[in-house]
Amino acid sequence: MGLNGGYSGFRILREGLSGNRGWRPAWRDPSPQPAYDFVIVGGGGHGLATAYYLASQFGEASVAVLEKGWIGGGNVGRNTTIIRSNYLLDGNQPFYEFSLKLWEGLEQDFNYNAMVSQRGVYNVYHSDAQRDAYRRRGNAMILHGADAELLDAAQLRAECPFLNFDNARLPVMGALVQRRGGTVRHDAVAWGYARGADRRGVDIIQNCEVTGFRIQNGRCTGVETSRGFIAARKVGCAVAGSSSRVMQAAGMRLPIESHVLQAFVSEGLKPIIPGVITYGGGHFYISQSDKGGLVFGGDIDMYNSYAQRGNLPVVEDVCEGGMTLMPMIGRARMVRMWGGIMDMSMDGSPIIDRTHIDGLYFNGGWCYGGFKATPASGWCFAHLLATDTPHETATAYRMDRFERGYMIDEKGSGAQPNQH
Amino acid sequence: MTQVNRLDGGLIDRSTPLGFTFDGRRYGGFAGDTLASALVANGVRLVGRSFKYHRPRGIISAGSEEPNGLVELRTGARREPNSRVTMTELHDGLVATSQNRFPSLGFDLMAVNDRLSNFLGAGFYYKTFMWPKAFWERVYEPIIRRAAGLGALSGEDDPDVYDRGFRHCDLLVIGAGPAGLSAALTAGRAGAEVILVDEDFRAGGRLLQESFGVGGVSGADWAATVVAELQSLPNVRLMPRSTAIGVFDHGIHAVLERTGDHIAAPDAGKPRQILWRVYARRSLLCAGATERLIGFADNDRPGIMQAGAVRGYVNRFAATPAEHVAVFTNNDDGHRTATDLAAAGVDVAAIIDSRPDAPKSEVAEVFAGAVVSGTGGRLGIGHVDIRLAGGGRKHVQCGALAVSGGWNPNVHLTCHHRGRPAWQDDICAFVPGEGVPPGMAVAGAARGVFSTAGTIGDGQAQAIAQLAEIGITAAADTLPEAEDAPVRITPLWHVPGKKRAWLDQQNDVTVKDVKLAHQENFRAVEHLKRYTTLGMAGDQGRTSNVLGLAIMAELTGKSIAETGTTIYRPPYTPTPIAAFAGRSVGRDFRPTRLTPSHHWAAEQGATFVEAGAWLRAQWFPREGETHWRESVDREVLATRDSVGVCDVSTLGKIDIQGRDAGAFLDLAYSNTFSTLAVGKTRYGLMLREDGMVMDDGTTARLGEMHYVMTTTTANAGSVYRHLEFVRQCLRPDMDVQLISATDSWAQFAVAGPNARRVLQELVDPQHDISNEGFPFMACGAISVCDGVPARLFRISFSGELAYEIAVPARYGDSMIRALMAAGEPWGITPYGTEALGVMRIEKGHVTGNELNGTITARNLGMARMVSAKKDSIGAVLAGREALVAEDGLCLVGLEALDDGQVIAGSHLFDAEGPVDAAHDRGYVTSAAYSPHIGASIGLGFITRGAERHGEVVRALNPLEGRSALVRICSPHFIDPEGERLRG
Amino acid sequence: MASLTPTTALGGTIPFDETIGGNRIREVSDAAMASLAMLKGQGAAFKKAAASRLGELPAPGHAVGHAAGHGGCANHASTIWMGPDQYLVEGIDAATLAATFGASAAITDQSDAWVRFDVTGGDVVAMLERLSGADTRRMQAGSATRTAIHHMHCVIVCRAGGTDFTILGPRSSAASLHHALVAAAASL
Amino acid sequence: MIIDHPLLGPRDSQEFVLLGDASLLNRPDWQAGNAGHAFYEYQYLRDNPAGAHRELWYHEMGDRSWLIVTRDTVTHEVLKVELAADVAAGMASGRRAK
Repeated sequence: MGLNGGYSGFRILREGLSGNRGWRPAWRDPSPQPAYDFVIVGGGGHGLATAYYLASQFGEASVAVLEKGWIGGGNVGRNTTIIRSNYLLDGNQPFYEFSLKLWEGLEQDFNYNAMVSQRGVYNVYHSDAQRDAYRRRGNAMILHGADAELLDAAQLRAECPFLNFDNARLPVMGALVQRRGGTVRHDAVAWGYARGADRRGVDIIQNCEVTGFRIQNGRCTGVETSRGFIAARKVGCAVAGSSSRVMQAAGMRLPIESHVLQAFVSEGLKPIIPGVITYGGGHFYISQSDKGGLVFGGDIDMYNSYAQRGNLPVVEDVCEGGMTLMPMIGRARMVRMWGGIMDMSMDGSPIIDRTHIDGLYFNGGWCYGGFKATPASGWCFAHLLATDTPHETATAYRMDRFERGYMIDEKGSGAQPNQH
Repeated sequence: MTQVNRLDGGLIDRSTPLGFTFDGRRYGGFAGDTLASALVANGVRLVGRSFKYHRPRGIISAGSEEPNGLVELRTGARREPNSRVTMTELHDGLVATSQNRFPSLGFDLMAVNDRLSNFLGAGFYYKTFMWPKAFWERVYEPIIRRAAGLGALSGEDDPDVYDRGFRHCDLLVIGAGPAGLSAALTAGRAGAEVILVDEDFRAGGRLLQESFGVGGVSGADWAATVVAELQSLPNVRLMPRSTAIGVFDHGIHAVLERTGDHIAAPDAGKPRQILWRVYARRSLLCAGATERLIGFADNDRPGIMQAGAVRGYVNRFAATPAEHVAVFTNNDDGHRTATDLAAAGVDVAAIIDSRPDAPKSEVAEVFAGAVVSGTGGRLGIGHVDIRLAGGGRKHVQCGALAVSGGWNPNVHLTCHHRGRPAWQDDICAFVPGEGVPPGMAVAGAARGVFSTAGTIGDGQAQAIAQLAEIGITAAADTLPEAEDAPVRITPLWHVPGKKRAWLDQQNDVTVKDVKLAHQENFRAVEHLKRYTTLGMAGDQGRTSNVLGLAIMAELTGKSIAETGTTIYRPPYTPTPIAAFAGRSVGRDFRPTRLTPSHHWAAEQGATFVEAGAWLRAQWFPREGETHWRESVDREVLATRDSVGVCDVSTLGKIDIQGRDAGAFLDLAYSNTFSTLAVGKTRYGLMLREDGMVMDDGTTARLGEMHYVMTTTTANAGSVYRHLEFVRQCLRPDMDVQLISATDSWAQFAVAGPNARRVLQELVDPQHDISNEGFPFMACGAISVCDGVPARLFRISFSGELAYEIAVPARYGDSMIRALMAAGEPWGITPYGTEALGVMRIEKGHVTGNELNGTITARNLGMARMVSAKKDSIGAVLAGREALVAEDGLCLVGLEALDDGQVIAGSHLFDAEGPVDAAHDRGYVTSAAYSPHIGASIGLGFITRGAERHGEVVRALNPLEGRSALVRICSPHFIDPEGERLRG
Repeated sequence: MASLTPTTALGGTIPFDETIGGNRIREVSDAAMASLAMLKGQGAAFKKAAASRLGELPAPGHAVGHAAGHGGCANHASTIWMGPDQYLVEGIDAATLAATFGASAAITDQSDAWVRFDVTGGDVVAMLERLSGADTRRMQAGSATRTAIHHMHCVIVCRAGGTDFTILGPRSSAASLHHALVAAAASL
Repeated sequence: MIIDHPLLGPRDSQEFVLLGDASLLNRPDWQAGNAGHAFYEYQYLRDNPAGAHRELWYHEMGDRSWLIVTRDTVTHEVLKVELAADVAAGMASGRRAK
C-alpha cells in the first residue's frame, strides 16, 4: 500500500497542514453481497483477525464479517489488554507463543499502531509450592521457545519496590516474569484488523445479526441474517461470549458456560506501575495504560450471565487483593467498572475445530484469555477454514477432547467453568 | 490575601475563618466553603491544565461533575491526585497543589502541544510511531507515557483505614434536593425505614444555590426545617457526605460515605471512608440535573462556567467569579443567573441569548438571537466576541462567562443495569428510559421535572407510589408554594466556526475531533467515544457526552434519539480503590487460623509458615543452628531415631453419622468403607466426577453408624461442600448427617520408635495401646491424663511407628506441654511442616504438589483402589481413552546422583537424547534433602514410570540454568515393606 | 500423671472482657455446645426426645431457650437452628443429649468448635452494621442467623433486641474474629 | 445479588458458593451400556441458556443447604428458589414410580 491512504508520521504532517481533510474512512460500510466464499460470524477481534488473515495469508478474496452491532464491541472492546504466553501445557503454550510473536510484528503488518507494549508480566508467588508450580511452568515456556525468568524476593523488590513485602497476609516471595508480555491498546486491534481486512477486499457488515444457519442434508450453505440470507461456502463462528446461543441455532450443545468478568480503570495518573502484575495470593492483576489509567481486574463473578455487568462482591474481592499486594493504590480513584461475557469452557482452554456439520466451523471457549490470543486465533481459524486442517499450534483445541479425556486444564480445576 | 470576590450573605460561617494553600500560596476562606468556592472568592481562576494540549483550565461547575478543577490534595502518603475542588470541603490548613504542568501552572512548557494540535487530533497515535519498529518501546512510548495522567500517586502505602458497612431499608432516597427531601419526609412520616443519602455536606441541593423561596421562606431554610423533622424520626437515617455510586442486582446499592475527608486526617482507628452496602426494598433517584455548556471557539478559558454554578457560588457561597460577568444561554436559566448576579451587586456585562425570542431583562442588555463566536484573554477569559442576530459583531469585556446550554437529568444510576435513557424533545435532554433497575423510581429533575414546585410534588408522589408497591401507605401532604416556571429552551449545541470548540475539557476533545471521527467512519457512539476519548475522563462524560453525540447526530443526519448514548457504568463518581477493600487488607486480607499449640510453638521460637488459611510451625530452630536445613535435618533424624511430635490439627475432620454412613462413603470414595470394621482406620481416595483425584486421607470407623473422615488441610472446605452435594443432591434418600469437627480437636502426630512409650505416659491405664491391643490402623475413643476424653489413631504419615492423638481443642496447649514433658526421657523433638514434608517424601505419600487436579488414581499407581464392583464418583470418566493410556504418567521416586540436587518444577528427559518440548517425559513435583538417605530426593511423574525403576534420567531446570541426573526408584524410600509402621 | 488445663479460644486462661466506647465484648469459654441432627425416618422419636429435654424446637432463623423457668434465649441456654433438621444446643453436654435422643439423632460435641463472644451495649447494632450483612437492626430476642463476618463463617444470636448479641465463630479463627470485633467497636 | 432462601428469606449471594447447572442432579446410571457417553454429557455439556437457568447454589456461610435457583441470565432476576434435597428426593421418588 502506498503512502496515499497508508498511515505514517509523514502522512500526519501532510494532513495536518491541509486541515486533515484527506483522511478516509478506516473501513467501508458495504451492503452484504448475496454470497461469499467465507462468512465469519462475529465482528470482534477474533472474527476480524480471521478475515484479515484469510485475505492476507491465504489469498481469499470473497470474505464477509457479519457483526450484529458495531465492530470491536465484544470482548476485544472490554478487556484488560494483556498479552503473554506464560502457559504450562503442551496444548496451549505453542499457540500462545505463536500469538505473542504475531503481536510483535502486528503493527507493521497491518499498518496501525496498536501500541503493543512489552513491559513484562509478573506473576507473584507466595509459597514454596506456588514457586515450584511456577518453576515447572517457566521451564515449560522455555522448552517451547518462550522467555521466562524466576525472580526471588530481592530481585522483585528491585523492580517493584511498592509491593507489600513486609505486611501482606501471604508473603511476597518472588515472581515468574515474562519480559515479552505486556499490553496492547485493545480497541486499536479491532480497528487495525478491520482496516487491514477492508483494504484487502473483505466486506465488514455492521448491524447485521445472524439469526440462523441454513443447513441442507448435513451441510451449512449460509446464514439467515437480519439483512436477509447470505450464502457461503464455509461459515466460521467467532462469537465468544455468545457461542452457546449462536451454535444452538445449529442444534449444538457446547462444553461452555457464559460468565461475566469485570474489569476496572482508575483516573489518569502519572506512570507508577512498570508492567503487568498478577497477585498469586488472591484475585488481582493490574497494569497502567498509556493514558495513565490503572487497568485492573480479578476473578469472574461465578454465576452464568449474559448481562455484561457484575456485582459488588467481586469488586471488593479484587480491591482487597490489590490493596494487600500494593497498598499505594488506595487513594487512586476508580472511574469505571464494566463486565464482559466470557465463554468459560470446561477445561479453561479454547476450541478451534470443525463441527459435525460440513461447512460450519467453530472458534470459542476463550475464557478470559481471548484477547492475547487474537492474532493466533485469527490465523489458526483462517488456516482451518482455508485448508480444512488445524494449524500446527492449535491441534489440541478439538471439540471431542472431553469425551476422550484429552483435557487442557492449566489450573487443574476440572469440569467447573467458574473455577478456571 | 483578601477574598476579592467575596460578596455579602451566603450560607458560609464567617465566624469560622479557615486558612489553606494552593500551589504554596496562602488563602483564606470560611467554614461552609468548598475549596472551589474559596478559590473563586479569592479570585483564583486558573486551577489546572488539560490532559493533551495543556490548555489553562478553570473551575466550570459547583458539583461532582467537575472536569477541570482537579488538584493534588494533602501531602505525603495522604496525597490524593485528581481531587475535585468542587467536592472538597474546606478545612483549616488544607493543602492543594495543581497538576500536569511544568514548571508552573502559569507557565507550562508542555503547552507547546497546543500549537501542534493540527497534528495531534483524534487517534493520531494510531497512525504513526510504527517505524522503525524498535522505536515504539524505546523512544515514542516513553515520551507518551511521561505525558500520561494528570495527578501523581505518592507511591507510599495509604495510611488510612476504610470500613465497610451494611444497612437495610424500605426506601433509599438518593439525593437531598427538593425532590429527595420531599420524598424522604413523605416516607418518614409514613413510618417506613428510610435512608436519605446526599453527596453534599449540607442537604438542600439546588435549593442552597437558588435565590427563590419555598413556602414563604428561603429554599435553604425550608430544607433546614425538613432536615430537622427527618432527624427527629427514628425510622429515618440521613447520610450526608454520602454518594450512591452504584446500583447492583436486587436492590443492593453501594454508598460511599466520606467520614474523614472534611478534616485534615481521621482520628486513630476511625475510618476515612465507609463503603455501605445498602439493601433497599425500593429506591428513589432524586439526583437532580447537570447543566450543559455550549461548544464555541475557545470556550475552555478559565472563567467560563455553567450559569447555574455561577448562581451557586453567588447565592450559597457569597463568591462571584468576577466583577463583570457575561451570560450566554439558549434557555431562560441564563437569565436567572443574570438576575442573581445583579441582586448581589455584580455587573452583568451582557446577556447573549441565542433565541430570537429571548425575554427582556431588567439587569443587562440582552442580545437576542446572538451567539458567542469566540473569547480572548490570557490564562483566563478577558472578553467575548458576539455575533449578533443581524450578523454584526460585538466585543464585550468580562472576567467570567456564565453559559447555559440546558440541563441534563442525572440519569446515570438508572443505566447501571445497562438501561438506555430516552430523548425528550421539549427539554432537549435524555430522561430515564428502558431498563431502569427493578425497584428504582426517579423523581424531580433527574427525570426532567425542573421547576421547584414540580420537583417537590414529584418527590412526594413517587415516594407514595414506591411505598405502595411494598404495602406501605403514605399520605400526601399539602405542598409548599414554590416557583413553577416552564422549561423554555431552543437547542444550540455548538456555534459553527473554524477554531476549536471544546466538548470534553479534561481530555481535550473538540468539535473538530468529532468531525474527524465521522469522516473516518467512527460513527457509532461507542466508536466515537473510543476513538476520540470523548467522555472517558474523570467525569465519564457528564459534561460532554450529550454535546458530542448531538454533533455526531448533526453530521450523520440522524436524530439524537437514533444516535443514542454510550453506557453509564458505576461508580457514579470516582471512588478510592481502598474504599472497596475496607478492612480486608494487609495482614487482615483473610482471617488467620491458629493451631491449638500456636502459643506454645511461638514460645519455642518456631518459624511459622502460611498453610492456606493456617499459620503452622515450619521448623523449631535451636541454639546455634544457623541454617533452616540444620533444624529440619535434626527434626527428621530425631523422629526417625526416637520420637517426634507435630501439631496436625489443621487436617480437615468431618463427623459422618447415620445408618447409611458406610454406603455414603462407598459412593464418595473410590474404595470401599462399608466393610471397614469398627475401631479401624482406612486410607481413602476421593475422585472428582471427571476421574481426577480430588483429595485423600484416612477415615476411621468409631461406631456402627459413626465415621470420622480426615481431609487434607487445603481441601477441608471443598470436600465438606462436595459431601453435602452428594448427600443433598445425589442421595437425599440416605440416612446420613455431616458436621465439621476440624476446630473441635487438637490433634498431634507422635511418631518414631519411642512413640508408644511416650503415649503410655499419658493415656489412662484402662486403655491398652500395646502393639497387639492397638495395632497399625487401629482407632478408638480413649481418655488421657485422668479422664480427659481423647481419640487415638494409629496412622503414620512419616512411615514410623506413629499415632495421632486428639484431645478437645481447649486442652491443646496443655497437651503439647504434657507430651513434651512425657517424652523428655526419649528426647522427644517437636517438628514442623518442613520435616513433615521431608518424611512424607521419604515415605512416598502424596500431597497437593502431586494432587494438582490433573492426576488420576492410575497416575498414582492406585488404579486398583478404584473399585469396579460399586458405583463411586469419578470411576466411569476415569476410564476415558486418554486417562488409561499405556504411556501415561506414573508417580516415581527420584534420587539425585553424585551430590546433585532434585529441584521441584524441573522437567524430566531421557538421559541421552534431545531436550525440547517434544521429548518432555514428565516433571518433578516435590523435592527435599533426605538426611536419612543422605541425598537429595524427590517425587515426580514420568511416562511409563512403573517400568523404569533404576533408570537414570535428566532433570532439567533451564529457568535457573540447572540440570541434574536422577535415578528413578520406588516412591517409598523408607521401609517399603512397612515394618516400622507395624512395630 | 500430668493433668491438662483448658485455655480459652483466644489462648488465655481468663476470658477476654473489654468495653470499647459503648460496647462490651466478652469472650465466653465455658459453655457446653453440641450439634443435634435428626436421623432419617426418626422424626417421631426425635420430636419426642426433643420435647422432653428441650421443649419447643426453633424455627429456621431462630433460637429458643430450653432451660425451664427462663423465657426466650436470653439465658444463653438455647437451641439454635443451624440447618434443616440440624440444631446447635447450648448448655447441655453431648453425652446427656445422646442419652436422651438415642438412635434418633446424630450428636457431636461442639464445645470446642467455636469461639463465642457476647457483645452488649447501646451501640451494638452500629458495630454489627460494620461487620455483617445480617439485618441486626431488626433482630429481636430469639433471632439467630448464620452469616459471614470478614470472610469467617459465624452465627449471630440476638439475646435482646438492639443491645445483647452472641457471636459464634470458628475457634481456630478466634484471634481474627476478635480483631474484627474490636476494630469495629473502635471505629464508631 | 439476593437469593431468597426458601427457609431463611432474602440472603446476600456473597454467602453462597455456586456450582453450576442444576442438571448435575441427574447423575447417570454407572451400569448403563452407554455410561461413558452419558457421564461425558452429564459432566461437560451445558445448555447455557440466555434466559431462565436452573443452577446449584450452596449456602456455605449459612445453613449449608444446596439450593436450586432459577435465575434469568440476562436480567439476573431470580424466578424461583428450591431446596435441592427436596427436588432430588422428588426426582428419586419419580424414578421409583416408573
